[in-house]
Amino acid sequence: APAESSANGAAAGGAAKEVTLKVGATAVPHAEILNSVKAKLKEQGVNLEIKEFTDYVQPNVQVAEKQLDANFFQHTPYLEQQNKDKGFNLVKVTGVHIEPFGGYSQKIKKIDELKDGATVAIPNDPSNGGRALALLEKNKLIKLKDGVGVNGTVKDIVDNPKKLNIKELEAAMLPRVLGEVDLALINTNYALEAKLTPTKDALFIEDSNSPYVNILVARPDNKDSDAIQKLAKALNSEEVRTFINSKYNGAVVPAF
Amino acid sequence: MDKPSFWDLDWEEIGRACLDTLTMLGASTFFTVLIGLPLGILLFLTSGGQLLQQKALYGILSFVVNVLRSVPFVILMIVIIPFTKLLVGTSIGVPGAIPPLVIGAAPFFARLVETSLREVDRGVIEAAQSMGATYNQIVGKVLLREARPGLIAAITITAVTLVSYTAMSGVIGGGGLGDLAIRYGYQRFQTNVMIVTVVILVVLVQVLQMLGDRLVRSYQRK
Amino acid sequence: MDKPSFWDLDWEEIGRACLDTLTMLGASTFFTVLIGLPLGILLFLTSGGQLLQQKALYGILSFVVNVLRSVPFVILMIVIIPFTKLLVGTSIGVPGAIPPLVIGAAPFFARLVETSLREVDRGVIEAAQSMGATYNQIVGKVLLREARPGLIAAITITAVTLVSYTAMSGVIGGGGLGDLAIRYGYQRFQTNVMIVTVVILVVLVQVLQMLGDRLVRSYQRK
Amino acid sequence: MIELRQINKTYGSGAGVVQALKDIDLTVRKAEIFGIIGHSGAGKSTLIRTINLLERPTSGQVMVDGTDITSLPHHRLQERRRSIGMIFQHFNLLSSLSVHDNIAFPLRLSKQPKAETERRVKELIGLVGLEDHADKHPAQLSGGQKQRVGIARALATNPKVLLCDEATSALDPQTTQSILALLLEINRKLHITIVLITHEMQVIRAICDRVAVLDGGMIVESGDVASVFLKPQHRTTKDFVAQASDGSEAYAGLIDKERGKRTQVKITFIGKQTYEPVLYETMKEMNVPFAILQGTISRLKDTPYGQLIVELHAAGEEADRTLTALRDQGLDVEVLTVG
Amino acid sequence: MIELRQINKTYGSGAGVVQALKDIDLTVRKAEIFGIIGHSGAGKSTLIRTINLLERPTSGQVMVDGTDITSLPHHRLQERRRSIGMIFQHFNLLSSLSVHDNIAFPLRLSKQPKAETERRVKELIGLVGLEDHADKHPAQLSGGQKQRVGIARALATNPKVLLCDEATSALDPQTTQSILALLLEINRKLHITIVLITHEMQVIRAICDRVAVLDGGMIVESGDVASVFLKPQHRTTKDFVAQASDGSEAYAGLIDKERGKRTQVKITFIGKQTYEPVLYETMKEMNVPFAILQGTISRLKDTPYGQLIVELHAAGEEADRTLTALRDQGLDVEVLTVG
Ligand SMILES: Nc1ncnc2c1ncn2[C@@H]1O[C@H](COP(=O)(O)OP(=O)(O)OP(=O)(O)O)[C@@H](O)[C@H]1O
Ligand SMILES: Nc1ncnc2c1ncn2[C@@H]1O[C@H](COP(=O)(O)OP(=O)(O)OP(=O)(O)O)[C@@H](O)[C@H]1O
Ligand SMILES: [Mg+2]
Ligand SMILES: [Mg+2]
Repeated sequence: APAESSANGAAAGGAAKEVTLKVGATAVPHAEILNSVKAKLKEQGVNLEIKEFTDYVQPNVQVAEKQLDANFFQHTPYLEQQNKDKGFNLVKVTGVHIEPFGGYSQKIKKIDELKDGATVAIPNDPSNGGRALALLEKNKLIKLKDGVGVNGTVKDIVDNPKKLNIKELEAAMLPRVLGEVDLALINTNYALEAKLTPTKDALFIEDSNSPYVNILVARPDNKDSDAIQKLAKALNSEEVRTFINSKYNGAVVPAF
Repeated sequence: MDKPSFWDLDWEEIGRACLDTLTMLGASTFFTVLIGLPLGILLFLTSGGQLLQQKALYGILSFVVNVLRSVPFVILMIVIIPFTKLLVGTSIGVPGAIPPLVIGAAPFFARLVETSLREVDRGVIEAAQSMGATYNQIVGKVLLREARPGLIAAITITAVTLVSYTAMSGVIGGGGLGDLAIRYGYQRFQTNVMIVTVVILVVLVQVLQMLGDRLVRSYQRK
Repeated sequence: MDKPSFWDLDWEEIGRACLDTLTMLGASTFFTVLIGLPLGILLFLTSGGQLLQQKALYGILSFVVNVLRSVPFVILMIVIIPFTKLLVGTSIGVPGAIPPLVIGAAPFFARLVETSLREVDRGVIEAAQSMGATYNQIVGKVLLREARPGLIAAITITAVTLVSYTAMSGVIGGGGLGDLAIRYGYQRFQTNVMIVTVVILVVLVQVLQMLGDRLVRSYQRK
Repeated sequence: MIELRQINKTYGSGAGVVQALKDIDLTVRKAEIFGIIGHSGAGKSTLIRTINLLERPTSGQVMVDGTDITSLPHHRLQERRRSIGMIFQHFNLLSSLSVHDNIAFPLRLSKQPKAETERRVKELIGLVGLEDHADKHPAQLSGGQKQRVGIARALATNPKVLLCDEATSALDPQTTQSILALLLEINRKLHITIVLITHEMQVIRAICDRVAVLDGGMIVESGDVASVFLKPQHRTTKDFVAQASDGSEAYAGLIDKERGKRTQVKITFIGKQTYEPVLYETMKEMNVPFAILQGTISRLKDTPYGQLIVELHAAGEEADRTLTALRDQGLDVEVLTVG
Repeated sequence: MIELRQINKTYGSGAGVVQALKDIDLTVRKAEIFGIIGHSGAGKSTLIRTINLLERPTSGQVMVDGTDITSLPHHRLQERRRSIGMIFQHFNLLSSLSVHDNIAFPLRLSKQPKAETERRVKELIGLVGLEDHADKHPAQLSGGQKQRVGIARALATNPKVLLCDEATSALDPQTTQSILALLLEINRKLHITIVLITHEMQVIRAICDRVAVLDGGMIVESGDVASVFLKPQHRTTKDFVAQASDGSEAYAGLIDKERGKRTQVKITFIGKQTYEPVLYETMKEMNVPFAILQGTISRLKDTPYGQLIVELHAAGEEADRTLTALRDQGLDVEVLTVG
């Protein structure tokens, strides 16, 4: 990508101040959304360099340490928790979309059919694990300690009436082991990839006013910079809305 | 000192993780040796200039081993899910972690075995042949015995490698110390958990290595 | 056949990933050997019954090696980030992946070296001693030369292991084929990408192994 | 018992090709002790190793007990090998096994009962004089001790054929003597066929029935030990015989320098005659003084024989008459230098 | 040149302890060839290995050229070792190097100029007769060829001291002869001190000045070769000497069985006398018929000597008179059996 962009830059007659933005993102849908605005930003003199991560910690670390200019992979509650835990001072620039989180099963059709002692698989990363537990609580399957909110862990479960056997797996693994568990809480992006249709197959799903808007994150010192603002604006454009709606079929919902 | 931060650790969970790690390690080392040893022996025997020299068979075995070694562990894990389910009934948790660990480590161990066996003195193999030893006897009573120090070193290296592989089993909910270190220590920034689990891992590896070294030394006859 | 699904692959990206993998592999293998070889030699020389027998030093070296080998790779990667930045100026991307790969693989390679050197005939070492060879000469002209087939096999094993390690470098945006396989194949369920990248990886490993085998055979003098 | 037919063996290929054996034809009879001598690199080890096919000949047949073992399937060859013992030039002991277990090794391979194995091993350890070293490992043994372990191991299963590659070359004369006595004994009692490589002519002389001389991969001479020994034809054979008759070499140089015009003859006695004063009586009769320059009186296995290099203080006519007289007594007389 | 003082060496510990050397005191003079003989396992290899400290003695001092090398720091010891060549019993060649490179190895260690190395290696390869095998690797050599590589390697750097552990035991007599001639030559020309282990008494006889006999880790006899050889005191020495005088062993068994009432004597000649017809003349004078039962006439390095076992057809008075007459001629006569 850098080679290509510099070539373009040269072709454009040496546009005096092309700025390169390094943005960390996870593969789906974040990197894809970023890609969709890349060309447009180019025209505005911003060379967008997308670094894909398979991990939920490094993107923040790298932004904090100025190895990256911004990242786009997380939601607000997770950012807050990270800022608190790690002492970062990262800030939200703008919200982009919501990936409603859903509960899926191949064994049952309705939540009430869930038997005592059933196996429930949830993501094992802090970003989605707490969200999954909160969703279970919302559906009255468990009860979490007061005040943990979306940062709960399995250890925060104070009441588990159905004696659910909760298994923590890597998020991308969940669709693959769906057949082996009674219920799996799956990120929409992974559900989509596994050819599940969230609107149809989910037993339950987060509603659209969830707090989990995925946000573009930067540092206080560069959040208002011209380039970041151009990126933010692009991400909240109508083109992106159209892109999201047509590409993700309702599994990813624009939040602007 | 931040001693208090070690008090509020969930020692029960750490204990469980220890157990999980030991279970995975024990079982996967056992099966790795069980599968990798014969595989390594076959690789050695069929390779050029050896007893059973068979270019085609060596090529096939070597290729299979290479394929298994080239696939990233995570991918390997998902590719063999059906096989894992067939074998242990589930592809998640500690039992589900064992088949991929074994399939990941066995080819590697087989290569180490092949390398070890190549060091056995040809003259000694010839002596056994001259006594009318069958291939089985040559393998069992000559190769494995003469290469014993090298093989024990290979098992040690493999076991230690498996310890760090078990950390990756978190992907399928395998648990264990490495997973704990990653999930709490790394992802949730609980440095105390990370330190404790890493210390336990270091102790575990140190014990494995010392045992291995001692055995190697006691069998070294040269 | 689902041939068409291979048409819409981003071959450019795959090409870049190939390059990334080769870069990481080449650089990390080089530095792993550069660091692991002397470390392995020291381990061998200071161990019980060898030329420089030094219990204390061996204990320390062995401990350091064990610590590095017991820490899960992901954690290792994180822990050494400051060091990585110091060394290559960044802790992400291909350059950022190399130091952790080296630090992860060098101790492992050192153990393989130690094991190989143990197979060198004592009589030959004695012959060199009787000629007044210095320790450096014994290492350079006797140990390394006599153990050459074993050492080449060890480098092969390490390089192949590094190929699968590079897959984990995705954590820090390292990229490469393994990462591509994980990101597209595993996380995005794009089986075609997974197949293509895995095939390339298999070819790469097969080539490495064949090269290694050929070299081993050409140096095997027993 | 053993018949090698047109054996050829080449090592390597292209420019580096070495023809180690050329058209070897050789028959070893049942229950005989067959010696092979030859210079270093002549191909002796290669030859003996073709007998149990450790070295597959490039061409030719190896018949053992009437079967062409080059065409046997692998498991049949294995069976065959169990009755062929071999003592290796470089010992080839298992470094991981103790002396005791090395000797027990072939017995365990052929699944002998434990007690029987134990008994046999004890006996063999005693035979080769390693009682004090039974629990040592090869790395802790001296060269000769290793060789003795190799000997004991080869004898363990009472093989029908025993192949010995320099079995006594690392041993001192006393140990050699006792090992040779042992080989001779098992050969006589158990009718074991023995093929024996050595570079010590004394060994050949002490126990072999027949001998073949190898040179540059070819058999240049072979036959009964006595005839090869007493009438060597080929240069190599002569060299070996000269060594065995001990010192003649050293002497040879002196003949011209120190002797002058006298007649030197080589006189050979065989059998009973060796111990009779034939020489003295004859010389006395002829009234010719003589000095023994070099002499050996010894035995070839069971036959006593003598060979003296004698200087007659006589020349011309007189010398001729003396020689005739000696020959009349049935002695073999060869004139070396005429006065 | 070399002085061993109160050397002790024990292997192992506890119950398995082996005392390989006991209170060894030994002096090897400059420029002499010193032989060590002894039965297998006597401690010969251990002893020679203490001279360059490959084996550190448990106690005692090793003086080389006036320095106690046991107390040298490591790098000084290294330097020392460069002037001490060693031929190993088990060759210890580098399996990864060709014959040529094995011989060049010590030269390269001491950083000789390339051209010089090349020249020297060529020369040595010629000396040991391996011209055709220069590019082979040790695994492709015969036993004797390996030994010759070891010899060439040890000679490469023109060491001041040469330690030979069974340097010729894998060689045929002709090759042995030429190697011994080579050793003798370098000893004489370059005044190299040589310590030589062998179990072949002929080797001692051919080139050694002095000899020590090792038995059970102790030196049981030592001195000039001639005196040890002709007047052996210790049982082990006698055994070795008997072997060297070739066949007497085999003969010994016959004396009682076949001979009856005659007088058997051992007659020893030394020097010039050896080649004079003293025996014949005396016997003729006494008119006693005689038969030579066993005999050797040979040389000890430079001294000709003879030893005959002779049966006199005489007994009692007559025999006594004959013996006196022989002794009067200056011969050494020993009565073995009286008729
Ligand atoms: N693997 C090999 N490759 C090439 N040449 C070989 C190989 N093995 C043996 N030779 C050559 O074949 C010839 C015969 O070797 P062999 O070992 O039979 O000799 P030998 O008569 O036993 O000699 P020695 O008395 O020294 O043991 C030698 O010249 C040797 O160099
Ligand atoms: N590492 C060891 N551990 C225990 N005993 C040993 C060790 N090395 C040698 N010995 C013993 O020490 C004694 C002397 O051995 P050494 O090798 O010096 O004998 P040698 O006189 O050279 O015999 P040979 O003529 O058979 O080579 C032998 O009995 C041997 O078994
Ligand atoms: Mg040989
Ligand atoms: Mg010895």
